[in-house]
Amino acid sequence: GDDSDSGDGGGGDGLVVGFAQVGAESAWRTANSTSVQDAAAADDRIAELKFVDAQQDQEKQIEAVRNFITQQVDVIVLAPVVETGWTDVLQEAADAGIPVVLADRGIEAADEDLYVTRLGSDFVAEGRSAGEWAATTFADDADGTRILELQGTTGSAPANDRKTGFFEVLDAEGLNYEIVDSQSGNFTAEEGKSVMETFITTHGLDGIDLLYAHNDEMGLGAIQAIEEAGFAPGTDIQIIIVDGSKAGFQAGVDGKLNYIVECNPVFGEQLMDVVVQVADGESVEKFTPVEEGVFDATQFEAELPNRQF
Amino acid sequence: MSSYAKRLMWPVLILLALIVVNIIATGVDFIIPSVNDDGRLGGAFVNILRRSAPLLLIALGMTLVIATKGIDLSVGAVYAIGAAIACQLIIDAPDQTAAGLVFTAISLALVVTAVIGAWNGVMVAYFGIQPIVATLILMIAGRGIAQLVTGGQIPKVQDSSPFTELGRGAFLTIPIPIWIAALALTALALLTRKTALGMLLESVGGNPEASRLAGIRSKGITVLVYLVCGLCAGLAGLIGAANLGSADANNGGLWIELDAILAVVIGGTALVGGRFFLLGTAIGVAIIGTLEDTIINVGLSSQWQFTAKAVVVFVVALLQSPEFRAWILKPFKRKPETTAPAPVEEAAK
Amino acid sequence: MTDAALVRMTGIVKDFTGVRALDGVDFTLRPGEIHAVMGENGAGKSTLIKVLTGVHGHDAGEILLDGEPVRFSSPKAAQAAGISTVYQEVNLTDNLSVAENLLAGREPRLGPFINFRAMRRRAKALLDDIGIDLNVAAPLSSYSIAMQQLVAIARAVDIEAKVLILDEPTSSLDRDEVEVLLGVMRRLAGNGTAMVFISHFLDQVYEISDRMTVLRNGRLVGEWATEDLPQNELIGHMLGREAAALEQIERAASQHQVEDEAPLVEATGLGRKGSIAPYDLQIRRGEVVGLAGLLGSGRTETARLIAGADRADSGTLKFEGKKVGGHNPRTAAARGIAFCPENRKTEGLVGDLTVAENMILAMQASRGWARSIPIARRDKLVAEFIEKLGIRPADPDMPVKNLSGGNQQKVLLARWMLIEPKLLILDEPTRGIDVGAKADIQRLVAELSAEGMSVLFVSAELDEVTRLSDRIAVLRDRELIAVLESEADMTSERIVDTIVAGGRES
Amino acid sequence: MTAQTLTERPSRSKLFDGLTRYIPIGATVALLIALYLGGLANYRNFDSPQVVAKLFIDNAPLLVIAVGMTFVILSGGIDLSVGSVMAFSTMACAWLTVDAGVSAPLALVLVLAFGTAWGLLIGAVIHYFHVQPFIATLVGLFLFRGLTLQISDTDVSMREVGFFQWGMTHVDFGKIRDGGFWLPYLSFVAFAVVIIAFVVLHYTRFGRGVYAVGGSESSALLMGLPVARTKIGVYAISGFCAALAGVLAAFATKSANPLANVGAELDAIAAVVIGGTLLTGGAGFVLGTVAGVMVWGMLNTLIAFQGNLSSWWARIVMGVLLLAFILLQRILARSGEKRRT
Ligand SMILES: Nc1ncnc2c1ncn2[C@@H]1O[C@H](COP(=O)(O)OP(=O)(O)OP(=O)(O)O)[C@@H](O)[C@H]1O
Ligand SMILES: Nc1ncnc2c1ncn2[C@@H]1O[C@H](COP(=O)(O)OP(=O)(O)OP(=O)(O)O)[C@@H](O)[C@H]1O
Ligand SMILES: [Mg+2]
Ligand SMILES: [Mg+2]
Repeated sequence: GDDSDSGDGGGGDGLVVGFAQVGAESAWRTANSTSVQDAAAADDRIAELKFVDAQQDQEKQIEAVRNFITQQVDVIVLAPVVETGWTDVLQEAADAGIPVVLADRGIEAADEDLYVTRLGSDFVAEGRSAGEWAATTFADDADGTRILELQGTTGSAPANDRKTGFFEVLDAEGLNYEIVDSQSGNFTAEEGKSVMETFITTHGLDGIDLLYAHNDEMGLGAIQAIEEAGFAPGTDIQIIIVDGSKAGFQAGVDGKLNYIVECNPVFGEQLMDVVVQVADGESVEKFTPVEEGVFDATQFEAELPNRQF
Repeated sequence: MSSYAKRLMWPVLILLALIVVNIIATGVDFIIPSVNDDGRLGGAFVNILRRSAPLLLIALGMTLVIATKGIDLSVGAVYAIGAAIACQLIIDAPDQTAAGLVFTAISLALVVTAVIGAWNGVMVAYFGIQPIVATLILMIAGRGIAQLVTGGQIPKVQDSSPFTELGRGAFLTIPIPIWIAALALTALALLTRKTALGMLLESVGGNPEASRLAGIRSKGITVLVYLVCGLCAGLAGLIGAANLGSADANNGGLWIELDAILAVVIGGTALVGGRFFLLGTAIGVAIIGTLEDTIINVGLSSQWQFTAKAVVVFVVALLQSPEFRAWILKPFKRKPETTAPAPVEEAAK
Repeated sequence: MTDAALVRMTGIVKDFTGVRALDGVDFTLRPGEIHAVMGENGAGKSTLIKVLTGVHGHDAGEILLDGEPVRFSSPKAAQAAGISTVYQEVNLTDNLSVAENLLAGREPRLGPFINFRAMRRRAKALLDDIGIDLNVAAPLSSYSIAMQQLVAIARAVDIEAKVLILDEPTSSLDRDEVEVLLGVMRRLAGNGTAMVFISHFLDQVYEISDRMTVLRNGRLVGEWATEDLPQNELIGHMLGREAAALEQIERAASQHQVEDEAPLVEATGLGRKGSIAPYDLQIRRGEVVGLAGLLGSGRTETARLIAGADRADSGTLKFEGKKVGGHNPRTAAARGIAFCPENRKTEGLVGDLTVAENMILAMQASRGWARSIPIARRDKLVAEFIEKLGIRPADPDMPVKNLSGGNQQKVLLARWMLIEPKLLILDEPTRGIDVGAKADIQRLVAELSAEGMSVLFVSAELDEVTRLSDRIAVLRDRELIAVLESEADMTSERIVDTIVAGGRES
Repeated sequence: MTAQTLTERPSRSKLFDGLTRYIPIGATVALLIALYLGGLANYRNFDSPQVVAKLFIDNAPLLVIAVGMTFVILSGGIDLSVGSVMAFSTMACAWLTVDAGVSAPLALVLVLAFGTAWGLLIGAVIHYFHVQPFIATLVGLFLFRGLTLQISDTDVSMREVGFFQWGMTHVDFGKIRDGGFWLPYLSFVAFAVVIIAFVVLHYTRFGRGVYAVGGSESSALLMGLPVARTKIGVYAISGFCAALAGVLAAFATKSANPLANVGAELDAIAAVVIGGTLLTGGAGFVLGTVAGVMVWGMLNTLIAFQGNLSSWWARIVMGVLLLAFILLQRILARSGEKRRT
């Protein structure tokens, strides 16, 4: 840094930021971590980013936050594994005078006072976007829309919210639909593929209109299974995926899927700006949405080069 | 031989029961193989077998390790490492369809996983570290290594690469993974039963000190067994990766060690070492594979997955217990002389 | 008679899978008597005890204790009813201390908590009582199997019981310890405790017992008052053949001369810190060298160094004139050194493997895993040794853990005879073996050495050592103090004198 | 010859006889201190006592399940169900208090009773039906994860239940700024569990029976020890501890999450084994387990203080540290054994 900033931590120039990440459970998450770490390294307002991977365990994450408090970092960034259970540790951070920024997922409304702002995606909204496209696409499907769903990890927030948002819209739009089957593929290609294989042998694909996969990986696995069963994904069955990785878009360009709801992990720079604002005591909005889009078949080709993960 | 058959009876019956449930739920198509357009054998049961191939490979290696009184928790991580190395090498190359490249990638992945397995064996045999701890180290670090290889990405191999044949291809209409698993089963069965390896393994597992005094190279054998287990895990990883055309360092083979151990035990091999049953392990794997499909086929939601698995495992475990069978049948026996399931003194300790 | 019986077992039948171990056995124990149960290895003695004490359930028959029908569900229940037992194999937990083993389950307590001080005191007193002096706080595993056996006896004696059962309690004891034990038994008998005594040492049995029940092949042969049954008749009943076996024992004494050949084994200054002081020992071709000494005098350690089971940290070992480097059990076996360890359960057999597999284990190990022994050859060899050693049941596919103790010992012996070693090291090979089989083994040793095999022979029975050995090395305090060579020196008395004298000198 | 001279044992050092079994735990503690000193030398603020106190705040539930696991492992068994039972207990607390309207103390009692009952059941299955512990408890691992998800597939908050505020109440030992530290009540619960376990294992017949059964089950049976009671007892204790850990987790976060504590059983086993307990049973100490849990926590703390490791390097470093730790422990223990003979 060229000029000395507020540095109350003890003379170092720049902020010390602690980032308690969920884990490294998916490509999306790794892209997110990399983005944040790279942004921090590139940003000379940030002296050091303390990064802890909690391996999807809330207890480990709480432990990480407590470690940040003991280390007296300037700002804590938390990507909560789950929504509830943060009261005490965030209170401790508040008592120690360390502001907290939430990244990605949110926490329960009652704890709103304990963090400064949240930057991230809205999974319910993602589900809704997917649902809206499905509702319009199949609006005049006379014999009812038959849907297969590949859920994320049972019990996880994205899985729950993407499901809720999706069917909320279908119901609201009054679409005549039927859930033929809905199983968890644990957000992985491996299980996505094997569940899809079983769907195909159990239900057949004839008459199935739509596959809704809660993330890329499962969707890509399912596409494999569909191809191997001798069907054309994207044509014989319409496919929606959430996330929008390079590989997902590539499949879109190849005509193997029909709609992508983006869930953008690359918000490192955006996050650093927020962190600095928070550290400087500037007032910020309670929720800053990450820039995200939705893409249909016409946009895949153009968007592919912009993909970063 | 008859005791062998007896040990296998209950697992086989459970497997048949599961198959019957599936047939009732989805019709006889479940069991009858169909021929796909591309000449490959398909159908529900063939798919189950194909998908179970990686688990079978790992479970086979695990059987040998368990026979020596050991356990290998690192197989899931090794699976990921094998997959990561092969896929990363392939996508880094300019021409992913080159057969030579694929061969190199596969060989290198197998060599590395074998070395990792041998490392586990050395820790156990030469450093005297408890197997569960020795392999826990790689269970933790292994996925890190796999991620390091892939740089945290999920490398995706082009569909046109011959590598994917390993998971998707077929030979004489039978899917390649089934071939590999069957070959591994046969090879290991021959290796252990046609040579003295099996007996020496059981000896080392049954009484290490007595084996040492009998002049058996127990350390060498232990290392060999872990090496084979690592190799099997690596091969499983390759099949898994080839099937998907990608390597997921984080989730590839996640918790597969538990399923593998489960299969081994369902197959009649005791965790305290000694006698082992490779064929039993294969049946155990088939049960686990079929079970996952059964849940979907009978229309249970995914929340039921765990519960159903628990129930089936519990039933298998109980049926395999002679004491339980005696206890359950007691009310039906009229003999006045019968005893309660008397505490048997030969508690296998 | 009926009213006088403390324990009455009638028509006991016990089936194991494939084997009928007891077939309609009757057994009566009267108050205050010492009752010996006799029989060959595998006759069913231990099984009878285990049925009585609730380790096994029985398939038919009845057990009366004090006239009441009983059926114990576990040894604990039997103990509670006043039956205290020392089972054949040492059944203690060697991870616990001596004191804890002695008093497990009956630890003196203060409120709910164990009073360790009192426990140690009581343990000490108990051991003093049978004349041994151990560090009661040390883990049991630091003591030899003989010590462990004494601890097990002390434990059983401490349980105030109506009935005390001792299943081969003396198999690894020295004669002096045996004397102490017999003294304790007499004292208990005087106090009215009834005892069941199982032993293959006929003199002990005759010295102490009032009555005998003889079993053969799981069937009752009969019951006699000890004074009514001369020794050779007893053997006749046990073996089912006439007193022929007795003669065999007499003939077992070694008859051959050792040529003045170059030594096969030459240990100079061989030792291991904390285990055995450096010693010199030579074994010539075809010679039987006995190791004599008291418990814990270091016989096992001496043998283990030569066998390569432990690593020596001083001195050199020459075998066939060449210096031995990198000595371990495997290379030893390759050179032709076979070691039959004393503790067959933990160091000898692999319980889950079959009789045949246990037998060929060493042979297979020396061939390497890749070259398995052809089935036909293996079956022939195994059958040959089952026959030669009289292993029963003669089923090569039976898991070895299901064999009786004596038969297990024979399997272990067979393992090493199979590799036709140049030097056979036998550590307590006749422990727990019946008279007939003991004679067989002694004769075998004599024969083998006559054929040119050298034997290093360790046994707690001085008679056996003196009878078989060409030379005897005497140990005391973990130090080799003398080698007795001349015919005149080879008597039990001379050995004992040497030990006492050796102790004075050092 | 008199009876007294029967056993000619050279007088061996009684000191080492008594001490050898403390070598593994001694090595663990020494290395733990080394880790701490390493942290002190390298990181700012590592000297805050809160660094150590924190080990017992975040790891309190782990400590409790590890203590239960110690009993099971000492007896020669293993319990894989603890992670799931723990998650189930937390969820049951939430469900009972929030949805079913049961009063919190009653819910707590119900949950603990349930955990114990489960342990009794599985212990009985293991003992009487000779089902291998690994498999019997693996059933628990699947079953309770399933049941937890059946109750709720999203996280549930218990913040409205006043009772659960109790657990995190701070007890201050001086001001943090002046080098003080604080501990919540739930840490003291964990301490209490450790002390009770220590006393039970070392000073009661039941505890010694656990060691005996672990040393040799068949011998223990023949010695007339209550093997059935002991074996079933250890699983009941482990079940109770798992349920208690679940309750502590409820206190710690006042929320229940169906995917919580996946893999906790492995953490617990690792902590127990690092603490010097042999998986084959019969040898080890509860205090070793405490040290093991502290090592586990300390490694995580070091990685957090280092802070510049990517996810994968963090794992690799954790593995390497663990490896170094285990090898050192092994070497120390070996040289100790050498001195003994
Ligand atoms: N658990 C078991 N399973 C199967 N067979 C057994 C078992 N225990 C003992 N037997 C068989 O029962 C028979 C009697 O054995 P037992 O141990 O009673 O003999 P013993 O008279 O005590 O012999 P020894 O003098 O050698 O100790 C033997 O043939 C043995 O093989
Ligand atoms: N004073 C002692 N204190 C503790 N352990 C001892 C002592 N002396 C010997 N031991 C242990 O006892 C065991 C057996 O001792 P040793 O081998 O010397 O006996 P031995 O002469 O072979 O007698 P036997 O074979 O009849 O038991 C060894 O493991 C040794 O470590
Ligand atoms: Mg016997
Ligand atoms: Mg000895």
